[in-house]
Amino acid sequence: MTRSAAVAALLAGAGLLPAHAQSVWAQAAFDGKSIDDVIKGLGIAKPVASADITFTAPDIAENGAVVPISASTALPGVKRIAFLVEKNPTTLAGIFEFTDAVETSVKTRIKMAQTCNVLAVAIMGDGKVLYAQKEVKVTLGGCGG
Amino acid sequence: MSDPMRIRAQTQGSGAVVRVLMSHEMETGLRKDAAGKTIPAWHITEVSAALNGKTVLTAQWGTAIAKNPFTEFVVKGAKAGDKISISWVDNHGDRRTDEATVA
Amino acid sequence: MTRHALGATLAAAALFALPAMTQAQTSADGIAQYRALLADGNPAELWEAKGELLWKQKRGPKNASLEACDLGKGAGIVKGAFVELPRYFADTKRVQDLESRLLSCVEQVQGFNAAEIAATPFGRGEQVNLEALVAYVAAESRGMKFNLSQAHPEERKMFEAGKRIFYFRGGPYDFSCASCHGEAGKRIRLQDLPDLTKNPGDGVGFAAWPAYRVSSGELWGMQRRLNDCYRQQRFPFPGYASDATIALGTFMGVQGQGAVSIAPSIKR
Amino acid sequence: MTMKINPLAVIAALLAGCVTAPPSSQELDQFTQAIMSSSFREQGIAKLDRLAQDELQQACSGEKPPSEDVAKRLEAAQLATVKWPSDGVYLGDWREGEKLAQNGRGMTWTDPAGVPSGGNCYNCHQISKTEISYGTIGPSLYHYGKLRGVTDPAAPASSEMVRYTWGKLWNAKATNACSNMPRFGHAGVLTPAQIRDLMALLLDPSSPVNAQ
Repeated sequence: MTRSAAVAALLAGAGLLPAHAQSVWAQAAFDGKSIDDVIKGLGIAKPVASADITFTAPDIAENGAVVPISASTALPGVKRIAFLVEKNPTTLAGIFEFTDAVETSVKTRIKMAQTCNVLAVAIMGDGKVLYAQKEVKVTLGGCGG
Repeated sequence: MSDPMRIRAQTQGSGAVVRVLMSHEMETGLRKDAAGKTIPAWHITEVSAALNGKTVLTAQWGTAIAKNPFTEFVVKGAKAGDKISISWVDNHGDRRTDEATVA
Repeated sequence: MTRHALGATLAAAALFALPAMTQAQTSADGIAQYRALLADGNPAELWEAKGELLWKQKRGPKNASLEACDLGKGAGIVKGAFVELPRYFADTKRVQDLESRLLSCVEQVQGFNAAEIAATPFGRGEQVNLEALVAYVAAESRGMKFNLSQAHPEERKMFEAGKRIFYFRGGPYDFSCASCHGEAGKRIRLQDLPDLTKNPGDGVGFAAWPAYRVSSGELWGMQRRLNDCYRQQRFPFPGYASDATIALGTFMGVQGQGAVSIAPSIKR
Repeated sequence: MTMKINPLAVIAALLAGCVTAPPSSQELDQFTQAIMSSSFREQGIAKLDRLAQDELQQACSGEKPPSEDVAKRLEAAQLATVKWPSDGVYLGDWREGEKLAQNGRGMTWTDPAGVPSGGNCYNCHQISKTEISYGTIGPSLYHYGKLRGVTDPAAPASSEMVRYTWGKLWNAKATNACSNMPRFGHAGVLTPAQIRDLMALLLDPSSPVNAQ
């Protein structure tokens, strides 16, 4: 299925490696220790709750090390979706940037330090910022030893 | 050297669902080893996906993306035989690119 | 997101909207929903792929591939081997589980030092490669039913020893394997405990390991699973591929006869 | 299905060494013991003496529990080991007790020597209402004191239940020979002070076990 190493060199030559393809690394946002910090770091407007953003996360995470989440929207103007974890040591988990060639929909898995809200923040081309959130309970599992 | 990714790209409707598993520690920089020394952060920072060589999706990741990351997305208009390639780079500057054919 | 997966997610969400559920039901369903969300995309696949490459690759002092390794169904035959292990091997005159058999193979075929690998801590050196091989061999029997032989007297002896070891209580906590795995429907914290004194069902217990552990982000074979059980039992350290662990594998495998293997699975 | 076996033929075969008789139960016990001693090694604080069973562990290591008579005798012997608090103080601080109940650490080969053990309680029991991650190997202990009518643990009316609970925590085998519960006091897993804190968690009317 996966052809690998040889392709890497080819693609590197074609300038397709991430460093060339992506907007500037959002250091300030990734350093943020609160939702406000991240909003400031990304230089975006205050997010408004929206039913147009579909956000899926489990009610309970059997282990905070891996929490499966997904976000999608049918709104045409959404360019980026950022995932924020309210009570993690650093709030921003990741930002996905969509072109017109993909659906505005992504699944990923995050780490959570404790029970808290997780937010999917959708940033639109016209500067509007929408979000959906859900509380995920992180439980202690196993024998605890 | 890093291990290869597992990429599955399957046609569905008018596009293709792409599922990617990457082999990476995604160390937070907050954990301590047995000797009490902080294990430095080591994580993928940027990811990009391309369809037949043209970038379709990019991402920036922090330390809170889970170890051995899994990501899924849908490429519009992708057909069987098309090439999907995924690249990542981490904060050590290590890079990896793997490719799969849409089935 | 696939339509199918989205449908399942919405169904799960609807389930949760129901009021007046007891707390226990709610948390059990919550965990089930979490596991369903994880099912698609098991990082164990990364180990399976690596294991397949390792199996076919010429390695070790003898620069040989493991395609000359006999896992019980003939040299190089991987498919179906996992669900018949542990079994008796005439060449080593021992009952062996997957890990101990792989140790014999990397020593005999490739010239590695098996004792040295057995003494290497999990997740280091050649142990990392063994974990990948274990994932690959198990994956080649995914969907097949456990079918352990009890034809050889040594196999029956190991089953009897395994049963005795399963019920052996010791250590400061008085625990045996049966303390946690002797009754159906019990759990530790929120984790269900399979009843290993009988066939606990398809893809449960013995039929779910090796597995990708979400908690550590590592692939655990049965040897590592048993090792950590004994650690939590507050016992001394069972040697890697030691006879006690193989006897337990024989006991659990024979009890689980007919169960469909889903290994490598994904576990908390 | 029955098979007709000619006893003389069997003996002849045995004498000729052609057929190996299946090992006896005693031989299998010895075989198991040999396997155990060759398979385990000490690691960290987990020494090999942990495999040396006491009378109770040995009696409770069968597929079936021991007979009622044996169980009764074992329980009496275990009861005799219970050390009651010398100062008559049975209850400590339920807040510390809750922390202990949550803590599943201690005494494994990865634990350093001298670190106090946790109580492991939530691994097997429901206790307070707020902790949803609890095990079910043991019975629910939610409302433990309340359900048993303990409104004032210091009152004489409570003394029987207080003593019973202390005994259960110190040596669970005193009331149920082959109980799955560790003998926390007897085996030195928990100190008397820690057991007092767990007592408070279970019996103090203001603890979350009884108050919520």
